[in-house]
Amino acid sequence: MSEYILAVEGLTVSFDGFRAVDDLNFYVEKDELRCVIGPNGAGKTTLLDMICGKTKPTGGTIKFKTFDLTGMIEYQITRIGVGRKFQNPSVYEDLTVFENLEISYPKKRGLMGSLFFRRDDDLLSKIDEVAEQIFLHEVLRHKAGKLSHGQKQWLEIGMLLMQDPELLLLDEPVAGMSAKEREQTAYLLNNISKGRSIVVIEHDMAFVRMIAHKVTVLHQGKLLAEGSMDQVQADERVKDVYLGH
Amino acid sequence: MTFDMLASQAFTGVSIFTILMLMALGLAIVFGLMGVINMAHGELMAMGAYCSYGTALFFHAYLPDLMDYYVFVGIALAFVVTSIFGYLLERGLIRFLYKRPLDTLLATWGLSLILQQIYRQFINSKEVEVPTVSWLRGAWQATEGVALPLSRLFIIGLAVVTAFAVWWLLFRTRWGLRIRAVTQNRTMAGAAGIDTNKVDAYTFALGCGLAGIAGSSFTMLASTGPTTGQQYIVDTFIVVVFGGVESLIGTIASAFIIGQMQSWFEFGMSGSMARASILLLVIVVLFFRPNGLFATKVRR
Amino acid sequence: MSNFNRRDFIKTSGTVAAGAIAAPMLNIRTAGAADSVKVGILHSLTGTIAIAEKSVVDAEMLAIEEINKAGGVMGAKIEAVVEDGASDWPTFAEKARKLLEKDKVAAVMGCYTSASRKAVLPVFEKLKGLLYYPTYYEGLEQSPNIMYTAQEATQSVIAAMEWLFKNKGKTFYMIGSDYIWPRTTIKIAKVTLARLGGKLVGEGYYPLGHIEFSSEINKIKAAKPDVILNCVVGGSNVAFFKQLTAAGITGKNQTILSLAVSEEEVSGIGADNTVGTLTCMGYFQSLKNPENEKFVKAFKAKYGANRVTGDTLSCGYTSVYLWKMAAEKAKSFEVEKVVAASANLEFAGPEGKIKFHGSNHHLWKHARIGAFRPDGQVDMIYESPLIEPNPFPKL
Amino acid sequence: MLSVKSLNVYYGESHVIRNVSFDVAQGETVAIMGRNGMGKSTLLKALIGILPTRGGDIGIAGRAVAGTPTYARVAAGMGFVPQGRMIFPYLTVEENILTGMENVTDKSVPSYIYEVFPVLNEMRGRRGGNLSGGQQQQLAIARALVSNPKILVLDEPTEGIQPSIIKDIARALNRLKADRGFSLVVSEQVLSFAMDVADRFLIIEKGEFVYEGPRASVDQAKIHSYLTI
Amino acid sequence: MSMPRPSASRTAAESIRSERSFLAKASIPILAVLLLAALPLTLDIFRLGLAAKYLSLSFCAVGIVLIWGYGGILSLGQGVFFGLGSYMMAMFLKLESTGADSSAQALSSFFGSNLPDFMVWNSIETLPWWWEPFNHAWFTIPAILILPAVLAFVLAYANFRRRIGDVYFSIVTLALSAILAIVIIGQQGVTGGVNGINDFRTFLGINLDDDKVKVSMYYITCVLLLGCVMIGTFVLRSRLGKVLVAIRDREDRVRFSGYDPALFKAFIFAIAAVFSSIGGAMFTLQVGLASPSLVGIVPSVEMVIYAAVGGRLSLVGAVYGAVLVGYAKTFFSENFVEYWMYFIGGLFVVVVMFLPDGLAGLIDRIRGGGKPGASSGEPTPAREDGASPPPGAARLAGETGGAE
Repeated sequence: MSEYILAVEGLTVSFDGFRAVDDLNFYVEKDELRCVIGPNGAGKTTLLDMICGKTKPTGGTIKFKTFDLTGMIEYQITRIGVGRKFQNPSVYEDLTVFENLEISYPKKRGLMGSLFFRRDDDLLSKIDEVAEQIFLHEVLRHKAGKLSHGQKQWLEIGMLLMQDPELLLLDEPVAGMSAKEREQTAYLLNNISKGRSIVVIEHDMAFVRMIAHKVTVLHQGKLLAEGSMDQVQADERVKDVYLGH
Repeated sequence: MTFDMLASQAFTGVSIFTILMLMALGLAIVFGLMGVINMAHGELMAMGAYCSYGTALFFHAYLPDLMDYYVFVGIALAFVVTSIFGYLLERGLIRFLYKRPLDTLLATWGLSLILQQIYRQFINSKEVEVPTVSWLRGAWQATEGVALPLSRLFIIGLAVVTAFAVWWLLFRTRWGLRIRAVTQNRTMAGAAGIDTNKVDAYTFALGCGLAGIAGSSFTMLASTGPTTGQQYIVDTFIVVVFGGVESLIGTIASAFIIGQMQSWFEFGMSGSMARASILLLVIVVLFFRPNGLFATKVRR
Repeated sequence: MSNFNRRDFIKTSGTVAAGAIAAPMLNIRTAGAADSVKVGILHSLTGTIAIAEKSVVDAEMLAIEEINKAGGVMGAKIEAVVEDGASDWPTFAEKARKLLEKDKVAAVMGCYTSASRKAVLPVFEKLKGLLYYPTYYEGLEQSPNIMYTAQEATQSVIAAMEWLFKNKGKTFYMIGSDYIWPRTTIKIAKVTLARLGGKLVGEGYYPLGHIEFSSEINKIKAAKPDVILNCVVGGSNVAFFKQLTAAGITGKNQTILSLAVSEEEVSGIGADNTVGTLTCMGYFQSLKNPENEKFVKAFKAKYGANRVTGDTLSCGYTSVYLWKMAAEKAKSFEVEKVVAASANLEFAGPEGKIKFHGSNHHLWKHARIGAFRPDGQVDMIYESPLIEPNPFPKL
Repeated sequence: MLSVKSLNVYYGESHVIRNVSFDVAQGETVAIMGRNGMGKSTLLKALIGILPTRGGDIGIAGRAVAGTPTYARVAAGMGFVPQGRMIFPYLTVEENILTGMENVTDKSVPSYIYEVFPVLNEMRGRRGGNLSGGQQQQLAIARALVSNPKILVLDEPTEGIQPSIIKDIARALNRLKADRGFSLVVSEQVLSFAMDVADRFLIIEKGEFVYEGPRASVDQAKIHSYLTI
Repeated sequence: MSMPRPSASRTAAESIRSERSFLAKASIPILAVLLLAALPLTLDIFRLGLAAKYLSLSFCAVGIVLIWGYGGILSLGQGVFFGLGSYMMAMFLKLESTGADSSAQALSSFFGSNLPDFMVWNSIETLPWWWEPFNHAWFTIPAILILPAVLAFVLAYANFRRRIGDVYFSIVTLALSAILAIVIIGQQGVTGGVNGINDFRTFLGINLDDDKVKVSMYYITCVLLLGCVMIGTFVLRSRLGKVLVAIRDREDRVRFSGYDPALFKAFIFAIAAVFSSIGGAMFTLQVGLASPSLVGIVPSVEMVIYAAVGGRLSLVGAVYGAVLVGYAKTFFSENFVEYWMYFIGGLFVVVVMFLPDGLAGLIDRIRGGGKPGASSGEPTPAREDGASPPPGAARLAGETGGAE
């Protein structure tokens, strides 16, 4: 297979002596859609936090393409092509869907650039394209605060798509969605995973089965198992701590 | 510097520390725990001072034999009056503003103007004399060259007792448990059965009462007038913020550090420049410790 | 000239705006009746300085009441217009302008701090007003539109320094609030001390309102001066004296001379803390002369038996009379004539006989040094002859 | 023990609980099932008074509590275990439990709590924030139990908890119910857990109940269809 | 997926059409008419002078709307920047009038010095080097615009980069205004001390006491103020303004959209500082003095109150707020000398309690549920509590601090 787009090695972080992530090695390949599962407290969200710069690791390295992410701060990491969706959908509720997407447009993010920013056709067609992908074309003018839970999740994914990231980190993207919405989301993720790598944290095993190329199971900050969905589900250790008998 | 100077100066540092601590304890509760930016905190201290003044007048007129002990009644009265006022304030004004903390700043600023004018109009536009009781006048001659003012020793003692009482109340009683629960998660505290309205009002009243104690005891060292409160308010906020707003221990430690700085800076340079330097240092320290010196590390 | 311009402008714009909205800002008071004359009272009634200024207003109002009872000034009753400077210098300028332009007052009794006077000075000069300034101050000023009715710095500090040097000792520790009056006064004191051959062993300045003097007191203790010259003002004095007393430094064992502590301040500091300390003023309530006895009696009758008078009150009270006399001498309320008539004007007031200087708008005054008694009053120890005002001393 | 009539809840303009009515009998356990966003949590929060209701009645053991503050409902006999546990992170385990003892005369934690949840006994001096998710869940249940509720309300007690511990919690709940005789309302997405504890099932969809049935006759497939894909 | 496919860019383009109401569009012209025509025609020169004074202060209020209403940063240090502008202008004016014939300068000439009077009595013998450039208008005027901006930007960027909390930043700015006031008062030899710098008569040779000049100054103030309001409106309507609102509401998210929030917050803080500085300079020109009493904590808090009274989300409202509070102060203190503090104190309490969005919010309410902030023409209304969360908010929000 091709080279790794993300290489996490020996990653460790501790809070007040408690090791939330412990000497973790984790590799994602180009164009891969990876699911990370594990019980609560396994360090899944913390792992994403460290990749995107929200939490500073106590040890280890995170390499994205040729960049070392450990020394960079959030917006720099975002600018080189890492997008992050949070567990609770975090959109700008006071702005419209259109404005939410517009803000995420990866051009003119400096001071003067944004002060004298003019909307152009590129932007409008990009917003159209993304809005359609995330099923929100009809509600572009609505305040994001008025969207349903599932629509907010999509909007946040859409905001990431505006940035054209090479690596997408999604934390529980289908929480609160109906069956149909989940299906749509799975379709969406499969769609957008072409040409980029995606890491998804999810509890919904059925959903994971629908999208995952490969599954990583974390437990107590350590890697417990990794492989295809079937391999993982058959793993005794995984059954012990997570899936139950 | 001689040993005597060193000792006197060290004592001064301790004395300023306890004064700052007394000033800040109330605000640490009101601002630190409850998030209310109470700009009228200084005026509450003045209210405490006026309670001492009133008590002194009363004793002078009706109980002249007990004049020597009025100070205890004055402090107790200051606590009671300011906490009742605080209770009413919380019920009448503050409780509507918990979700808008910066607005508490504006409303209490308005309140402080009103209180000042009330003092000016109904008590005295000038400073009033609050007598120091005879047994607190003068100094204890610790060594030949080191004299420790009794009034300062008294305030040190009072501060230690008050700080201990606050600690005991917060960490060793049911009420303290309620206060801590409500300030950590108001919604959940209600769902656990705690009467949050009552706890809010009592907590606020406690913070105000502590301001009253501080104001009452400072009559021994400083003036009591309509604008007395303004002299305290900045220092009080600086102490609380410097220590890290959520930490009571932080407040105490910060009072200690600032007290020491003030004592030694003033010894070395003019009072004005000492004050400016301390404020500047606080800004610099906050730059390196953005949530205050002793902010509790919360896992995020 | 400028007056003409103003009217001109108002007339033009008024025509254009004929029938315009009755803007609430147009709050013009009706001009006084012909048998009355307006006098402005401009002091801080709110804010930090109100502590000192409010009672000056009382003294000025007392004088106005007395004059009105006695038939007014040239038959005209004085109508007082009181404005609040709010301890804020731009507000003082605003209110001065209002008194002169709107109320058209004949004179203003006002200001306490130098800063407020400096702020209103250009207003008075421009609008040709007349200000009576009743507070002892640092000197170094002489405006054609201001009459200075209290001591300028040389009239107290030089006399005080000479007396202290002769009677109390050679080493001095000087402490003051950090602004122009204490700084200038201490500067003059230092020059005087050098001339006399004494020694300065320390000096310190604290922000106005400062309440923590223990480090300074430690320094004083270490320096062991013969004399502490205290130029601290306002509320800080309460803290300074209480903390001195607590540290065992009192009037009994240490010479402390204050230049800004009068009987009035003592009522806030507490007589216990000042007893035995010295003060240098132009006036004490305890002065024995018929004018003062009358003044004190009238003041207490009007405002309460527990009120005390003091230097600034006396000067404020005197100012109204000085203006009345000058106006009567000039037979006019016009500022220029009143000012001209003021030269060499003599008056016997609560502080005894005083006299305006021929040209510099200041008064010939006595410097008086006294010691505070346990009841807060002063026992006079020394009285200088009348000292010529010298606002621009050669130092 | 609990009676709810025509309850309505709004978030701003959106009507999220629509005219819901149901009753819970003495000693009964009712599971309210439904997906995220269907109104389970909103309904339970409205019951305890964290969210305001518009119209409708809530009765706890015969007392009308609609419109009263949260703590009054606790005093009336409702215990509440919120979604996400919401323990007080800076209080010790023991202090956390004590906060629930507002309306009882006891001054210390009753011993049965530590018997049912031995792990809390081991950790009683530790800060709540340092516990694992499952331990926090036990703590939250203990905190609600010590008020001696007549009806205990649990909002998604299994969320984010590993299956092995879910089993433990179900066992503990059944034992406590038998010992202490309270009624139980549980919102759930995990059917297996609900089957372990519930006597009766209610399914909520877009703010309304769409299915009701006792455990004995429950159509698991139907419930499943509402819950998952 | 059965999604309808509307022709490309139609929906996107449509969704950006402006929907501002008449009042929103007209608010700036209305203000302009009021300031440039109504007031000068109805007020006499004295009241117009007062209006000019309040308008000078309203520059700060406009800046506070930007940083507080939209940036979510409460600054208690706008007096610092007001003071910088005021003092720089005063230094220039003082140097220009030094040597001129006035009673204050009589002092300098008495001592045979050509330094400003306060330096003379403080025994300063040569002009401090940093006073020298203020001999020149070409230095002074750019300095009034640039220096406060640079200072504000550096201070704010350093602090926000360190992620200093909102309340902490407020206290830092509070400390800053205390420091500046103390330093000015303490270093009176070079700053004029508590007296401030006063007694100047001309600006570039123009007699400032002349009434026609005063009227012109009033108009200049109005034009500058309207300019600031328009710049503010432009900023808020730009993408930067939206990013700002986004930062206020979800700073974390903005970081992950690739922006540097510290940069944006520092920028808006610097803009507000420049506005304040211009206000300070105009204040000095018109009131005739620079005073430490406008630098310290009290004026800084009052400036926030102007913005609160006007409506913290409305730039135009801030102007009305400043004028209204200023006028109320004057009116009450002229008519109720003993009681005016009650009115002012009460006003603050009432506004906070009953008019959380100030006058602008009141107008919206009267118009019947329009969006807050609309009257000012800003495109983005904000939630009611545009304020930052309380210090304990993270905990209050129910963060368990436990396992992930």
